[in-house]
Parts: sequence; structure tokens; C-alpha cells
Amino acid sequence: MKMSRRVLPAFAAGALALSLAACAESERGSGGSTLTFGAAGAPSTFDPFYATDGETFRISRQIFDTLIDSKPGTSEIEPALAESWTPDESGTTWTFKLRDDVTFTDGEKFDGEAVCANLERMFDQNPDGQTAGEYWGSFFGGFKNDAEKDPSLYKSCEAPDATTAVITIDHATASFPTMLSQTSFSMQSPKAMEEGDANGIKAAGEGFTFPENAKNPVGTGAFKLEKYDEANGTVTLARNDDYWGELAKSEKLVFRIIPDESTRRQELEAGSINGYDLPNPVDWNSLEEKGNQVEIREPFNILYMGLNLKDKKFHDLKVRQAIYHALNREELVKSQLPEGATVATQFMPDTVAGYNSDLEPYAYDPEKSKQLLKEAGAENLEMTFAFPTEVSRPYMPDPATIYDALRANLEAVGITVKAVSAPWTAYTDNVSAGKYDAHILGWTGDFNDPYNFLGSFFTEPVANDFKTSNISWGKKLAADLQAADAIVDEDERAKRYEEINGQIMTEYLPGFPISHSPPAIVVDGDTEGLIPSPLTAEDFGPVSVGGE
Amino acid sequence: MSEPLLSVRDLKVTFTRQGAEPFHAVDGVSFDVRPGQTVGLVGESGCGKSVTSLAIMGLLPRRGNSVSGQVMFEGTDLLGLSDKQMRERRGRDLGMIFQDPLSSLNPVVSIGVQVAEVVQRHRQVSKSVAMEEARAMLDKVGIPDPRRRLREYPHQLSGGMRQRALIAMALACRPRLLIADEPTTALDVTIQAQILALLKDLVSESDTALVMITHDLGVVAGMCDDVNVLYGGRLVERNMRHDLFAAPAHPYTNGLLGSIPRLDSARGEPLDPIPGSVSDNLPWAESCAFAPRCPSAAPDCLASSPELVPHGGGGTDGEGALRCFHPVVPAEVAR
Amino acid sequence: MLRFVVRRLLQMAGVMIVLSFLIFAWLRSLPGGPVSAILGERATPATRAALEKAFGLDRPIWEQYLLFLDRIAHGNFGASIRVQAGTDALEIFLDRLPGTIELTIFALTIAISIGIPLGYLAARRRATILDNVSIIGSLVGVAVPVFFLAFLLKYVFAVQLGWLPVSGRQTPTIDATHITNFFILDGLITGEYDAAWDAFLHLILPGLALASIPFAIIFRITRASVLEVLDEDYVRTAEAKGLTSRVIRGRHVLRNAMLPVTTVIGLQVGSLLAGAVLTERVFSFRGVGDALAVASTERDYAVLQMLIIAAAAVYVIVNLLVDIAYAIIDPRVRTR
Amino acid sequence: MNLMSSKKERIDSLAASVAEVEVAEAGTVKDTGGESLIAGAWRRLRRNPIFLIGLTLTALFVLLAIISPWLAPWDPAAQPLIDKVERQSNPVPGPEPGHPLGGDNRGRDLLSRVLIGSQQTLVVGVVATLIGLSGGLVLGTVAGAFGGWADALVMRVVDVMLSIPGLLLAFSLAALAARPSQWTVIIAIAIVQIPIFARLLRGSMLAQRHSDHVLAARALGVRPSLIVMRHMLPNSMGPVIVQSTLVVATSIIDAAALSFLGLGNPDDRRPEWGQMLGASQQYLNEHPHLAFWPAGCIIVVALGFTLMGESLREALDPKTRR
Repeated sequence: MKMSRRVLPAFAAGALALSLAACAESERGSGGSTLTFGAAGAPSTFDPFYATDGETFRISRQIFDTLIDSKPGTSEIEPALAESWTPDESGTTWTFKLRDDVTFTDGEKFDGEAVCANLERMFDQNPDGQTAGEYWGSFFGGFKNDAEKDPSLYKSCEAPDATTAVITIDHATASFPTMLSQTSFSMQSPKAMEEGDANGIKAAGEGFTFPENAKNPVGTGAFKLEKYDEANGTVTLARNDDYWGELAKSEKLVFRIIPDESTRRQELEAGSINGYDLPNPVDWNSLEEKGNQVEIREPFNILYMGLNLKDKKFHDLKVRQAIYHALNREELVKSQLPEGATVATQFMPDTVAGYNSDLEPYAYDPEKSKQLLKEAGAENLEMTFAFPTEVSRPYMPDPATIYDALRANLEAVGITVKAVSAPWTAYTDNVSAGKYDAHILGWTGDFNDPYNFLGSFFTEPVANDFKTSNISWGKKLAADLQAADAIVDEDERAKRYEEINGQIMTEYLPGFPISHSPPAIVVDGDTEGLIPSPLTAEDFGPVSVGGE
Repeated sequence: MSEPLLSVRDLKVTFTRQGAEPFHAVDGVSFDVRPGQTVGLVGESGCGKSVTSLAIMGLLPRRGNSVSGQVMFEGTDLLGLSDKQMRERRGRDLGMIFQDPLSSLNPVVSIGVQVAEVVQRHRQVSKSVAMEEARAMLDKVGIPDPRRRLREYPHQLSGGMRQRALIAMALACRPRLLIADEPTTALDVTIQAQILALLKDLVSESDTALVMITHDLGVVAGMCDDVNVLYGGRLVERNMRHDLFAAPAHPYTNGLLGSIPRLDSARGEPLDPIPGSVSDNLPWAESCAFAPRCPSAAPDCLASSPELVPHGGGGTDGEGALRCFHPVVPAEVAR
Repeated sequence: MLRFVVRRLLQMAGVMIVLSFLIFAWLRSLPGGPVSAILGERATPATRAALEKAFGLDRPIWEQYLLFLDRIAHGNFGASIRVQAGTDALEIFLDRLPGTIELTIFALTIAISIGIPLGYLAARRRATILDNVSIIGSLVGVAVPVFFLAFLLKYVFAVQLGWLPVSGRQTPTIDATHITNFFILDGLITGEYDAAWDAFLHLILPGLALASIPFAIIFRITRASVLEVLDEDYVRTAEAKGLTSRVIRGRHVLRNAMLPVTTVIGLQVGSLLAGAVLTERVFSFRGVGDALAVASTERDYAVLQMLIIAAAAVYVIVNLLVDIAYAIIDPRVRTR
Repeated sequence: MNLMSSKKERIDSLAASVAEVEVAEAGTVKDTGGESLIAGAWRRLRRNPIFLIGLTLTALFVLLAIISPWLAPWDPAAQPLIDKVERQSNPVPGPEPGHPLGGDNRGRDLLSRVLIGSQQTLVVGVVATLIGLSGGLVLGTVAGAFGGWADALVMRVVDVMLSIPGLLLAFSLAALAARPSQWTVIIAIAIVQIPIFARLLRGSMLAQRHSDHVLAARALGVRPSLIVMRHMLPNSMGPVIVQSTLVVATSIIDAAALSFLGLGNPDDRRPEWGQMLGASQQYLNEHPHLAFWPAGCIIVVALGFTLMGESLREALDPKTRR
């Protein structure tokens, strides 16, 4: 009978497979100087302007350069395509001196025109592009053809000569020009954008369809896109041999898409990838033991327990203080967060200018907490307290366990907690819709600017997650923050923010900063030259495999 | 007197079913079949006639039974043969036809192939030759338009056609012995007659010996030379056909005859069927198994087990035989 | 025959339409949705509203559905936002299909080539050690959660012993050229045999994991129906014809016993698709299942509805093919 | 995925075959041994090692679920080992006196959780089966008993449901839940079973509508509803029982699959094995025992139910009888 005769070959093949697998094994991981990096997800596009997620930025960052870049290993900024930049006294007109030794990988010269072409292109988006171009939205505000509806920070750009670009903005803000270090604002080849109809983005169904340009990116970076093999889930970059900076160490840079965290780790051990981002802290030690290098980044994030101030029961400061005193954050940080994590004293990490170093962490003091609750007459306080599932963020590697600890603390002081959870995407919805009394959430900084933290939390008093509009000081706080952001002088600005941070933590206490946790990145033993960045903005150019 | 083609000696088949105690389906049956002769094995269902035939063909399930005795076929004991040797002989030297023609044919294989495969198996010939042979056979068993039928499947044939096809297969290699197990029971009366006639011609012309297994004395009357009556796994009476019908000696035989409706019997005269059923049997070991149902049973029937003794005019193979303490006296012969 | 096929196809079309609306409707009743999937922490009512407008999510559901149908009519199934942002859902499905087909075919081959012979043996040696052991074995195969089995296989043969690749479809450094996206086929076409071999190695572990359940079922159906057939009179007839045991096994026992088995094999495709979601996830195998898992956790509507409807379609079509195959094997159906 | 899900023909054949038996049961036919069918089935089962193994495993499981509260040394939600937990250096506390299996990543006693886990697992398995069964009972009875347009309508619905591979449907349904919970899991699994039970019942009822005892009853002018209740339904219970046993097993496994995809019940104070298995994913590399305990339990229990169901099927199936 046919079937039974087919058994043998099948077995034979199986046996053969096992025996020959060894050989296949040996050939893996080799391949000259190829650096293979495990990515958690597919890049959403190769045009960083329309991107929001880390996986996409990581790849774009290798292909493109920005005018300003962050100094490797820090959140400070340093010159990149622009050698220098100087504001006028009003702080609204900025003159950028550009490098003149830079060409795009399609041979186009990088010059002032190119800069303006880029900015104009970003500014001039069709309605779909305006929703997709989120970073521009959150940093520059409006776009060309809806300027009045939503004034844009960007005004104009001229290129008096090849090595100069003059950018005019609406009003002075601390975040300009720092924001130009955002990968979204990378410099792309004007020619390529022309040919690739860069702005021809369209909403289709619930997503966007991107124009050609987003499939063949042309930048000035250390690498250029070779191919994106969607069927095999790999993005292959090749070294850009006439890069203006130091040439990349490895000829090929391959990103392998491996959605499952534990699989990434296994692949690293199997030697088929050289590294991956955000290893599970649970694995850090064993990874180290197995000879890999776990690079712990400086924490540049904040985890907080947010309150929905729409609910009157939280309006008494005593209640809020009571809750804060009930939280045993020392224990939490020690038991649930990775090494290098610290207890937070305010809504931003200490590396950010305007950090108030005088603030002391609220002590863990259940008795005092009970006391305060009594005084506030809120002995039997009840709250729905929510946490997200199906997600791991740099500031909360495992939401459930963190939530657990906090809930236990709260129940310990007699607060009745209704446990609620939702999948990440639904969760963020419900939070901003104010569906929960309390929630845990956090933020990872885009660059070194207090407004990037505090601004995101407490401005837009009606809309923000804390619903601060419902409480007396809400509007004032928002106003103060916007004012502070407009201060041109850095030191003065820093002072102001320190004051505000003080106020927030003592007078307002809209929520409870919990901790800052360091995200890590891991590479195998003989991979060298990776400089971990607190902004998770690593360049792979200097990285070499196999110690070549 | 020619040598017997098949001579069964003291054949015993015992079914051992886990839990239940062993059951003697066939309990020392002996009979002979001579070339070209037609011998009947008669009895109610459960008397062991089918088991006997399966034992001869070596078709009893591998597990759960033990076979002893002798089945001499042309001087070799079939029971002694290996499975492989037996396969060689089945279909070539011994053919068999079964009761239900539909279920006995493979529904998904064309008639042609089912006939041809026997030929191919036993005379190493090419497929085409075998097919041609098959066509000839179908023609011979009286299937109209055989060429078309070759390509057809069992469900497309009528009951009679199917049985003819089965016969064609059984006789395809001109076996010297054909065993027909209730070949007509599943068929309409009209068809029955045709099939029996067909069988009769075929065996006579090809000089094939036929063992006709049936519960229907009518069939026996039509065909057999010798008749063996089985009851409870043992032979109770053997005789030549006309002797048996003329003077049934065993009450059971008599009973069987009595239960055939006859055209010449006076109207209103009741049939006298055999009371009770096989399930009332006694063990042969210490009594006459038939005693409980036997009209002329006497105490001694229950006391000891009757032996098979020579009797009457006998069959063509020497004398007839009888296993009874109180044979039927001609006066009592069922009418 | 033809009428039968057409009728089935029409039925299918009907089912698909109903299905598409149901899926479309409930997907939009999900919490979260693509907007927050895109925005995450950065979601503000302003940005959310803008996106919802761009996506037409602010319109009533039935209107959205009509728009959806209209788009489909124009061969536009909606762009993915996560699985492969910007790519049309249909395109994604077609990109991923070859991988899953390779995987499922491999799994089915294993399941069939072990399940049927073993089932036959078990039936022949009914109630022997072999029978009982293989029954229990097959049932264990069913009792082990597929994803756990997959993990075990990966852990032992890939991580610990390092015999086979841990995940993926092909080692990227091999840098194979892809034409059909059936990697093994591609390798053979382009003569890059090492690439084909590498792709094959990547199939083994997920294939084995995926095969466990179809194997168990095929095995047991084979066993059951062989037992049934062995009792049939025509097998006795065949024996009476003195046919060799090979002919009897092949022509008379198995050919009949295969009828129910073919049906069941067809039905397995459904469970294979579901199993693929789990195995492909464990092995980060770029197939439809992996896309489906990502799409469902990341709320990638367009892809999700595309894949579910497609899965249903595939399932229905395969079973149609099986019915046709059945008709071809079984003359009683064909010649009626 | 799950054993008999969406296997139309298989279901129907099972229905048909056992309906046959049940008809026999009803007294029109007797099996060769002349003994009643159930008795016969039982005689065969008593000697069937596979059935006995299955029975034992299942019994033990149910027993465990009942007495686990007294066995478990700790409350499954309590975190006695929380002080031992160091997310990085010691995320999963190992065994120690009083905690033979150690704790989980949240400092809870693993042994207690595994023991208590049996309860929720049993609940998921049984409740899901019951829901699926009662749903199928209604649909199947309507379709099978009355036939005609009712039948046509119900069967179209059923076919739509069956046209999505079972587990995929469950995934989708689970993803539908706004607030995932034990119930959403149970319901997601249960709904998948409804069409299967429906077909099953319909099948065996259709088989009976023309069977002698029903015709007889009808001839005697028994009210249709009564025929359904008194004659058809009871006689259809055979295949339903077989299917149910199998469904309990698949439900438990499917629940695990849902948790694995992150679609399970997030609240794990009252643990369920599948949920524990799903939660152990990120610790698989370093602490596989977190997965092995619940996985082992699931396998054993699922095996128990399956062994029982399969041998029941065989015992009741006239074709495979000897």
C-alpha cells in the first residue's frame, strides 16, 4: 500500500536531518562580518517620519542621520549633520551650519536646500499624513494646510548657501532645536522623496498605505537598506562605504524579527543572533553567566500610579498622601524591578534638567497612611485600580507583579481595591477615557527636556490622564508648565522646573511616582563597541562581531 | 470407486472465548468427497456446517479457536499446510462461494479486477490476459454484455448478477473442489433456481466436486449425490440422497423433511416443525444433544452419547451412517 | 458532479459573506482598537479623534461595512498597522501563506505516513501490547497542549542539543533568493540546495509539534475503519481467492478503509490552521498563524478579519476538494 | 486543534453508529451474545485496560479537586515567599521547608497553587462542556426532532460556526471580551462546542426519526414532544456522553492555549492550570518547572478523560465490537 511505503523515506529523512543538522548548525552565526540583531517586531515603515515605534526607529537610525544627535551613551545632544546652531536673541530664528562632506547614498549632495526640502516636506502633509506624522504633531503642532486650526511651531526654512540652513519657529521653546534629534526628523534624500512621492500616504481601512519612498529609504547613514524579506522576517542593511563618519565595522547588519521574547534569548544562545533589546530582567544574570554582555542603560523613564481626579474622593490631599505613604516602593523596587532601578521622588528621572534633588521619597508608613485616611474621613476608601496585560514596558517589565505589590500595600491600610485589567491597547484607551479610579502607567523620555515628561502628563488639563481640570490647581499647573517651557535661558528654566516639581510633589500630588527602571540591551560575548543609550538610541556602526 | 478428492477425518473446531468456556462448534466430523461428486452438508444454522467449510478452506480467524483432525485433499493434509502454502491452493484447487453476494464483493473494486485478480494470482499471466479470461468467465456464468460489466462495480449489479460474478471468481481457475455456503439463501426464489441450475451445469461440465452447504433440503434434493446431516457440531446421519429422502433414519432428518412445505400435501394438513431451537442442545459428551427436541427421545438418550454407526444402503463412499438410539421406523416418516 | 461542486461553492460564498460581516462587526466591538494600538501612551483625545476620522471609525458600523465591501471590490482589503504596517491584508496573507502551506503539508505528511501504517498494524494486532501502547501514545499526543509540545521540542532539540534551528523559516545569513516564497521549492529551483536544506531543517520541529494531533486522529480513524473492513465478507472472499496478503491489504482492506480516513484528513486542515497559530508563535515561524497571533494581540483589524475569513475559506475549499477526492475513490458516490 | 471539533462527518458517523446501538438498546435488536447492549459494553469495558486507566485518572482528578483545600498548605493567593523574590537574582524562589515545590514569581506557594488549580481546571472543563452541551441540545433537538425549515435554518447557523476552525473561533471570541475573566475563557471555549453537540444530536435523532420504535410510538399517536423527550432524547445520550467526556479534555487544553496567547483570565488569585502554564512563559528558560507542573497535570487529566471517552466510544460502537 502506498502510504506504508512512504513511511521509510519519512523516517530516513528525519534521521538524515538530525545527522546533518550538526553541519547546518556550524555554518550558522558565521557569514563574514554580519551583525544579526533580534528585533521584537517588524518595522512599520522605512520612512521614520510616519513612525512611532522603537523597532522602526532602531532601523531608521542606522540608515538616516539627523541634524542634531544625542551623544552616545547620554541624553545630551551633540552636532551631527549640523556642525553648529545659533539662535537670535528672541530664540525664534535658528541658523544651522551644516557639514559639507555629506552625500546621500543615491549620490545626492546634502546641503541647506536638502534640509529645507525635508522640513517643508514634513510640514506639508495631506490629512492622512497629518495623523500619521505623529512626532511632528506632538513636537511642532500643526501642519501647513491647517496652520490656523492648530498653530505650528515651524514657520519657515531658507538656505542662503550650501552649508547653511535658517529655520524660523513661532515661539521660543526649550525643546527646539533638541527635538531635531528625533529620528522622525531624519534627513532624507530630496531626489528620492521626489521620485518616491514621499507624501503620498493614504488611509486604507484602519491603516495607512505608504508611498514608494517608505519602501526604499535613502539617507546619509552608516548603513543602507539592502532588502526586506517579509516572508522570512529579516531586514538586511549593507554598509555605506562612503559614509561621512567612521565606517561601520560590519559589512552587513541583519535584523531578524522574533516576536517571542524567550525565543530571542534562545536564538542568542544558539548563536544565530548577536544580540537583542530589552532582555527580560529575569534572564539578566543567567545571560551574563553564559558569557553574554547585558548592557544596562541609564533609566530615562518613570513609572507612576495615576489617579483619576474627576472623582471627588481623591480631592482631599490627605487621601492622596495616605495612598502614597501606603506604598512600599523600596520593597517593590528591590523585589520586582531589575538592578539599577531606583525609587522615584518626582515625575522625571534625575538625568533631566530641572530635576529637584531636594525632594525626599515619601516614606513607607502604613500607620501614618491609616492615620491620614482617618483624618480625611476616608477609612473605607474604595477604588478600581487597573493594570495592563499582554505588555512589557521598559519602566514596567511585568505589570501584573508590580500591580500585585501595590494592591497588597493598599489593602494593607484598609483600602478596598477592585482589581481591573485590560489588554494594553484597550487599557490606554480606558485610562484616557477615565474609566479607572487609579492605574499604573509610565513614560520613556524622547530627549533631555523636562517638558517632554511633565508636559505630557499635566498640560491639556481636560484631556490628560490625571483629569487635573477637575481640581483647583489643575489649570494653573498646566499654565506654569507652558510658561516654563518658553523660558529661553537654560539655567533659569531649570530652576523653574525644580520649583514646579517641588509643588507637584508637595502641594498637588496628582499621582504617585513609583520608580525609574533601566532598560537593558544584550549582545553576545565577542560583540564589541555597543554603547547603550538611555534613549535606547544605539548606533550599530561602531559595533563589531566576532572581535574582528 | 475412485479415491476421495477430499476426505475430512474427525474434524474438531473449538472456539475459546475469554471468559466463556470453550465451545465445540465442530465436534469430530468426517466425510468424503469424490471427484465430480456433489455432497451436501445440511443442518440448522449453528450446526457447524459453515465452520466446517471455513475450516477446510483455512479461513477461520487466527485467534480464538483451535482446529484438530485431518482434511486430506489429494493426499495432503490441508490443516498441516502453512498459511502461504494454503494461499497457493485457495482459489486454485479449492474455490468458495458465500451467502450474501453484495457484502461478499468489494464495493470499490470493479468486477473485472475482482475476477481477474484470481487468474493473475494463480496462473502467472499478464493483466490483459487475466482480464480477457475474466470476461470469458462472466460470459460463462451467464452475465450479459460481460465486456461492459467488467468495468462496473458491485452496486451496479442485481443480486443474481452479483452471485454469478462470485461464482465466476470461484471457478475462474477451475478448482477441483468448490464449496458453496448457502449460495442462494440471500436471493429471490426465481433467481435461486437459476443459480442452482448454473452451479449444476458448471460443476458437471468442468467435473468439479461441490460441497453444498445449506439448511434447505429442497436445494439438496435438487443437486446432491450424498447428504451429510449435521446437528450440534456432529454428523447425525449420512446417506445417498434418495435413500435419505425415502427413509430418513434420524428423527432430526425426519424433522427437517417434515418442515418443508410440500405441494402434494393435503390442504389444511399441518406442517410439523421441529420444536425448540439449537439453544436447547445438551452436550454431546454424556447424552444425545438432540434429545430435548426429539419426538422419540427416551431416558437412555439422556444417559449416554450415541455413536455413529453404519446404517442402511449407505452412500457412494461405502455405507451410510447414523447416530441415534431410536431411529425413525418407516411408518413414522414425515409426510 | 459539476453541479455538486458549483452548489458547494455558492454555499461557501454565502457562508463567507455572513462570516465577513460577523467578524467585521465584532472586531469593531473590541475594546482598544487600531487607534490606541498605534498611539499607545501618546494617545490624546485630539490625536485619537483625528485617526478615527482618517479611518472612518467615527461612522456607523453598517456604513463602515459597506465601505469595507466597496474597498474589497476594489481589491483593497485594508492596510495592516502592526503585522506589516502599510501592506494590504490580502498581500500579507499571500506573503505568509506559502510558509504555512509548507509547514502544514510537512506536518500532514508526517501524520499520514506514520498514522496510517500504525493504525493498520494496531487494527491487525487488535488488543495486543502494540495496539494499546499506540492508542495511549496517540492519545497522549492529543492530551499535550500543542504549544507546550512545541516548546519541549524546541528546548530539547534546538536549545539543549543544538541539532536543529531554534526558530524562523530560514537562516538569514544564507541569503537565499526567494521566488515563490516556498523556500524549499525556491532552493530547488534556484539550485541553492543548502538554502532548501536549511529551510527544511527549520520545518522539522514545528512540523513535528503540529503533526501530533492530526497524527493521533488519523491513526485512530485508520485503526477503527480497518477493524471494520477486516470484518467485511469481501475480505473473506479475497482470502478465499488465495490472494497474497499484499494484494488483500492494499486492494481490499486499505482501499476501503481509506474512505473515512480521507474525510478526516480534510477535516484536519482546520485544526492544523489553529495549531499553526500556536506552533508558529512558539517557533517565530513567519506564517499565517504567526500573523494571526500578532494581529489579534495587537488589534490589527484589517489583517485579523482577512486571515479569519481566509482561514474559513481555505477550510471550506479543502473539504470541498476532499469530497471530490472521495467521490473519485468511492465508485458508489461517483457512478450514482 | 481540539480532538473532535468541527469534524462534521466524524461527528455524524459517531451519532449514526451509536444511534444504531441505542435503537438496539430500545429493544428492537439484540447483540449476538443475546445480552443487553449496555451490559455488553460494560462487560467489555471492565476488561479494557485503557478504559480503566482513564477512569482512574479522572476519578483521582475529581477527588483532588474536591479535597485540595484541605491538602493545600497555603492560600494560593498568599505570598509567603514574597521576601525571597528578587526579580533579577532570584525571581522564582526555590524549594524550602514548608514549600516543597518552592514558589512562583510572585512568592506564592507553588504546591498549593497546583493543588488548588485542580478546582478551577475542573470548573473550566465541566462548565464549558455543560454550556456547549445545553446549547447544542437546544439547537440539535429543534433541528433533529422537527426537521424541515427548522432543521435547515439551525444547520446553516451550525455550518457557519463550523466553517471557522474551532480553536480559531475560541481565540477570536476570547479576544472579543472587554474584561477577560474566567468566564470569558469558559464561554469562548463552550461556544465552539455548541455546533458540534448540535450536529451530534441532530444526527442521532434523524437516525431515529425513521427507526422502528419511534415510528411505532408515532403510530400509537404519542405526542411529538413526548416522542422527543421520552424516546429520541434518551436514546441519543450515548454519543452525547462520549462526546462530553472528550470535550472536557479539549476544553482544559484549549483554556491553556488561550492563556498562552494572552487571552486568558488575568486574575490568578484562584489559579487554573492552563492559566499557570500560560503565565510561566517568560520563565521557561530558567525555571521550566513553573511550566512542567501545571503542564503535567493538564496532560494527565486530559489523557484521563480522552482515554475514557475513546474506550466508551469503542464499547458503544457496534461496528468495532467483537
